[in-house]
Amino acid sequence: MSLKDLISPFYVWQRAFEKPYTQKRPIEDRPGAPRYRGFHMNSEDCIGCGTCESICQNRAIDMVPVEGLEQRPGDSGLRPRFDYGRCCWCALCVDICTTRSLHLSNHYAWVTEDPDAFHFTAGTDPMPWNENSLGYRRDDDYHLLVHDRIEMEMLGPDESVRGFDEVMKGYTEEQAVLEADRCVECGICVATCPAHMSVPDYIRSVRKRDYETGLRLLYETNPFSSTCGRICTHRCETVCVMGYQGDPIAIRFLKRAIVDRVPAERYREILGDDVSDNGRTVGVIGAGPGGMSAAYYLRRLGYGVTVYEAQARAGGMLRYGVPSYRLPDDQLDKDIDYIRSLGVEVRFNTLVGRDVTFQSLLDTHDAVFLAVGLNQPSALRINGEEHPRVLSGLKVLDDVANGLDPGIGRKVAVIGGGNVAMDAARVSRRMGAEVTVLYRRRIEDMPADPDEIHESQAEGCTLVAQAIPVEIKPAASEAQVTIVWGEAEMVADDKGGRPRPVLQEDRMHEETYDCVIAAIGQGGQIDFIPSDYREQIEFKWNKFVPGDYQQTGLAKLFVGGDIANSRADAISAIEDGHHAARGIHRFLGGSADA
Amino acid sequence: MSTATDLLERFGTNYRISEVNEQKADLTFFKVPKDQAVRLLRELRDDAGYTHLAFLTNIDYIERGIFTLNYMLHNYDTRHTLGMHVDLDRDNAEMESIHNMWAQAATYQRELREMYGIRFPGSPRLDDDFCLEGWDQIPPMRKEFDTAAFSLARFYSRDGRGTEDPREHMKQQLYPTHTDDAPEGGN
Amino acid sequence: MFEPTPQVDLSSGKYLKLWQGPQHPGITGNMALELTTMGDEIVDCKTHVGYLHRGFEKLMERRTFIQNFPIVCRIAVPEPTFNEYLYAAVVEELTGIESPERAEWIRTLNLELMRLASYLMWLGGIGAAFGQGTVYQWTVTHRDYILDLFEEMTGARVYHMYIVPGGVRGRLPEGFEERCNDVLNRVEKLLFDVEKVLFNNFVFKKRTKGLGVIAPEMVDQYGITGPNQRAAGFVRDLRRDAPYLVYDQLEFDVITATESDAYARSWVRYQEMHQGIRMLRQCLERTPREGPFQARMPNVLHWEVPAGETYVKAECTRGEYGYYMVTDGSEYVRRVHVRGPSYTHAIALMEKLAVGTNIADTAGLMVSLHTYPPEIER
Amino acid sequence: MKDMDKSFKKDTETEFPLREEMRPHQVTAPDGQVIDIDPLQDYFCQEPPKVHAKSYFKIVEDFYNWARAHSLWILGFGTGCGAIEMRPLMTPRFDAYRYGIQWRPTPRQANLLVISGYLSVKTLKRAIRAYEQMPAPKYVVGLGSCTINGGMYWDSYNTINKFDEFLPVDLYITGCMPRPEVLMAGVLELKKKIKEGRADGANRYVENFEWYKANQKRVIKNWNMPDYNW
Repeated sequence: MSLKDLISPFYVWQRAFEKPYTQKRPIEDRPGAPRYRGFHMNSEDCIGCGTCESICQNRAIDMVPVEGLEQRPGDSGLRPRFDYGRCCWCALCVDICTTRSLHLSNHYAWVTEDPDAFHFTAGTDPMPWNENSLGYRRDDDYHLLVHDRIEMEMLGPDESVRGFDEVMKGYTEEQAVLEADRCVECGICVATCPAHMSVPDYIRSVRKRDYETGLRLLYETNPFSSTCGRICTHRCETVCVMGYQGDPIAIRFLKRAIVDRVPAERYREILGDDVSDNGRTVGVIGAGPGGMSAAYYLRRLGYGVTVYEAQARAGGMLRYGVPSYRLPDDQLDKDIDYIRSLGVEVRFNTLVGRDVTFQSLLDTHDAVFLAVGLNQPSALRINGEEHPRVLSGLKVLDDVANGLDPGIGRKVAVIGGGNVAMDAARVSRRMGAEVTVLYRRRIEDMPADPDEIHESQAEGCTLVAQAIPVEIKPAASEAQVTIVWGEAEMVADDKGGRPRPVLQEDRMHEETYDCVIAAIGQGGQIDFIPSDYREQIEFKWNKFVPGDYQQTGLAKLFVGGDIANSRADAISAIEDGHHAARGIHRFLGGSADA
Repeated sequence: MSTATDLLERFGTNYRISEVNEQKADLTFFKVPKDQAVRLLRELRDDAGYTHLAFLTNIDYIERGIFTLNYMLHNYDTRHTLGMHVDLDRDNAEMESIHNMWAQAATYQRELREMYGIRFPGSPRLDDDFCLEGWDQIPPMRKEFDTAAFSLARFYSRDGRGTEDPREHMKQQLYPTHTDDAPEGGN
Repeated sequence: MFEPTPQVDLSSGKYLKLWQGPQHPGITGNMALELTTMGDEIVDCKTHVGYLHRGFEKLMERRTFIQNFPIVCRIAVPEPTFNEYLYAAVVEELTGIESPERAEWIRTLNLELMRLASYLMWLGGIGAAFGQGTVYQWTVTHRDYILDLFEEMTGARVYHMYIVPGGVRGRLPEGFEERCNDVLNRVEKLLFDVEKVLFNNFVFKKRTKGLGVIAPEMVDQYGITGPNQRAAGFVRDLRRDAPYLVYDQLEFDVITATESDAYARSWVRYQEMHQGIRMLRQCLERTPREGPFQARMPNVLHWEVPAGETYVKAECTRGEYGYYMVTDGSEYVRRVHVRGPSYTHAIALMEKLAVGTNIADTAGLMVSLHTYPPEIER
Repeated sequence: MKDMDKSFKKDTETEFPLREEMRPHQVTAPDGQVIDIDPLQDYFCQEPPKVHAKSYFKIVEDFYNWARAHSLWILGFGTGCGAIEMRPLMTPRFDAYRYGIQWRPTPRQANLLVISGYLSVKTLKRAIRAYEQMPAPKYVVGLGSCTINGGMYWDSYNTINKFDEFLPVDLYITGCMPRPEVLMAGVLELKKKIKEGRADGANRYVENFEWYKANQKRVIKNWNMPDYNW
């Protein structure tokens, strides 16, 4: 022991002269750091997808309905309720939150006597920290989810415009698995899908590469999976939670990824072909998606089904309205052939009202499902539209599908902004024409698929927005036609509707084309129904208004498809068919549930 | 690094070494039969320089009916680690004790006894409580033991919880007539 | 080698059975020593653990890979980040994800800060165990300033949950370097004070020199690692021998001693704190300010790690800390084993070293081995 | 003890006998005298706990409560993670001593038991004993989520979920882990409660003694100790 060792410890006294370290008021003086992981806050952006609940390893989060909050497609109406007897403040829920609505405040003190009090619904319950602006937020450069969609290989516009080859090439297996992996399996999309397909489940089967299960899941709600995997309007993707911070999951193409990997020969083996016969029959008018869907589910239930189709081939608008670069014929056949292979009889070239009467159908069948679709082009309602060079979009598509030459010429104007207009424009491009599309509102208002709009532009169609056709005039040549159109200004609607285009009379244009293709919508044709029956049935705007289970006032008659719903797309028609099949089964005394 | 391959070649003549897996440059896994394991351990320690037993643990392959013991040995000179696997019968798991080779092995063996029910005859204080006290169930680390179910059954959970699945909730609220699932096609 | 415990006849009246615990004063966490004493000399010591057993390895088997990330840090309470790093490293190795360079630097910074905080806590412990309560007050207060740094960097004082598989969870906050440097300067000044007050203190010297000597041949027999091993003259440090993160780019010395008693072990740790400050200053200077800090990750909600097994280790304050993981290609891990250095230090080694010491010295002996029971029991 | 039968299950009655030193035995004193000892009878108090009666005069009781509130002595028994955040409170920075709080090494000197986080079954047994050894009036604070509903160890086979089934809790503090400031806030809240005379956990424990004991024995399988032993 040295003297130094004895004296050295007294050095401690030196610190006695330092400023004290003590916090005067420890609780008030020390708020959490700006990044502190304190108590939860939830903003109005929350849609109740429940992803926070699924990542919570402590089961600290419950999804509960909140009073005064209405659910709507894309919002489940549930909100996360936290149990602070479980939470560990890892903030994984914040990191995973698909809408970035969930945050943590830097508030950290909660003391009470009641152990059951530590439950609260973040954002809606009045908590003292709700106005807190500091606290943990996910860093912009840190992700637990994959926000970018896996790109699908597609024909370039230079190539695609040259023929009718399918543009979207479909995902490879690896791509499909990667895309499916992005899904958080919240199920928000199921409510929005008109057919309520079990989207998360079949996406999971893509991820697991289990295509047999996937196919079975698809056929539970949709017998046109190959078709819908290509041309569905994919309303599901508009509400996909992944779309809030990145791209929505390519749900449509993942459906296609399943059917692309199951050859048609294996359908009967996977889906089963044991169909019984219960002795009753149902007549279906129209072999479009609605009719064939009803036929499929009715056949599965054991009904004998006869489909009456005016055209020579089945598929309806899918066949004659959708060009083959979007939906190749063989893919449509894949779906239809399987349905027919179950014993559904299709009578082609049989127009109800011409070849067979509506009454005879009612007499021969126990029930009738009507899905004739909209096959009458709407009129432009402007002067001169009866000019022979004014063609209808449907007619053009129909001719092309039947292998006929629609005779459109080299310079074409398409009027309209829907999918039929886009199809007509793109088909015309493929026939070698120079195409201008005239649409009365803005491009973002177009009802057509954004993809379609984008691709048609890429293929060289000129889109002229805010252009209102005013008059059709004969041109110098008989093979040509002149259209007069005026520019429009968008005027906000006083009643809160979407902005209206208003014609600017001083800015008129006149242009001559080889033909004008009108594609502004279609109407239905139901003259074949006797008028005394029609009186029993409810109509609105020349469309059916079906009751529960697609039933009409004429008890034996069920309706569906474009002529009975406002959405007018394939997937809605398919659901109508499925729903009607349930209804018919109920009506004919099947199971009470059905 | 060729240490692992050299080494396993050297011992390969006397021991039935299988499933050699060079995970990375300084880490190799291999498997030996149960009856040769302790002899090989001793040789590795005394002749090959693997003097450090990092740990001893067990992996439960319930679907194959085996336990796989893993002895993790480290050689400080070559800085190489060896993971030696030994398969045991899951229903009658017993292994020779190595408490005489490494002092801490006795503790690991106690833990394995308690957590998996593996017997190491001769290992000191083997049957004393280690982590658990008054444990009356099957050894908890065995895969067939469901800890969540046990916890709920014995320790209970606080009331007042209940959750809704967004998908089911929306189904009931937004399209109730579509919820019946009787006539389903496909399967 | 294992030595059988001496058979003592408790009813002979010569011996006294004494329980130290379950809250042993010499350690951070719960542990009990069952001592058999004759007079105040210990003739037998048995360690009892399990007071903190939560069954982590079982819990991890039923959580997905991302769900495991928040729970691993709880395995060693006073030193959570080593668990976070090793868990991230073991998952990254099995999946083939490489965390970006910026993340590697931030991780190193985080780990070294943690090491410093952990050592400060220990320094207070060894001071308190030998009657130097002042040192405890100083060091735990200064540790709190490091926790403040953690709070602004990671969002929490103790359980940071910051090092996530694939990188880290956020960038360094604005002005972090200055505040960190400031704290480092204060800690460094404090360390010189502690040297004067504790290491030069003749009481401390008298009581620790010759206490709990680990003979060099015991090192491998007992699987001793870390400062306990280096104090016995072995120049072994995973940061130098098997560099991980960016340790190969940092300058530091491996501190060793030869006496291998409680004083030597304390001295080695004390010196390592200075090395830690030296490394932290390098980290602060060299951590990239730009660039990604997270690798591209799959969707973590259903993250399937390919089948495989591996062992990843790092040098924590107490020695070799390692994660052994076996995966089978599913969303859940097949088996995780956490190798903590306290496992052998607190049980096999403590039981051996305690024999022959005084009751009064067991606490000091325990602290000088630096053990954390939570990592023994997991 | 742990002989493995086919199902591994153990019968708690027969498989968890008393520890050797707890059984009746004889000890030879240094002078050669042989003493019979029955530890369960000799070492422990057999008197059941009593309700701690209030003073007849309210003003006296208020004074007592005021005094109690200002000397909360915490038992230095860190049962879980939260113990690590109790240390800073003892240091100059937070300086809890100025509020009359101090840490005591033995339950017999303490009146506040802070359950700092999760409780494993093994620790629960010690916590109960520690609590029973504390002199009344005594208070219990549950620190951290784990004491409320299991916290992140809600599915662990070795940690309890609802602490209030085993000991009467006066106050809960949520957090994982709670900062030292929150514990301080909690203690200040407890002070208020004591001053208002509402912190009667010890009496609740006595009044529902059977219920608490039944809960405790449901979880602690090798009871191995007398029912009351303060």
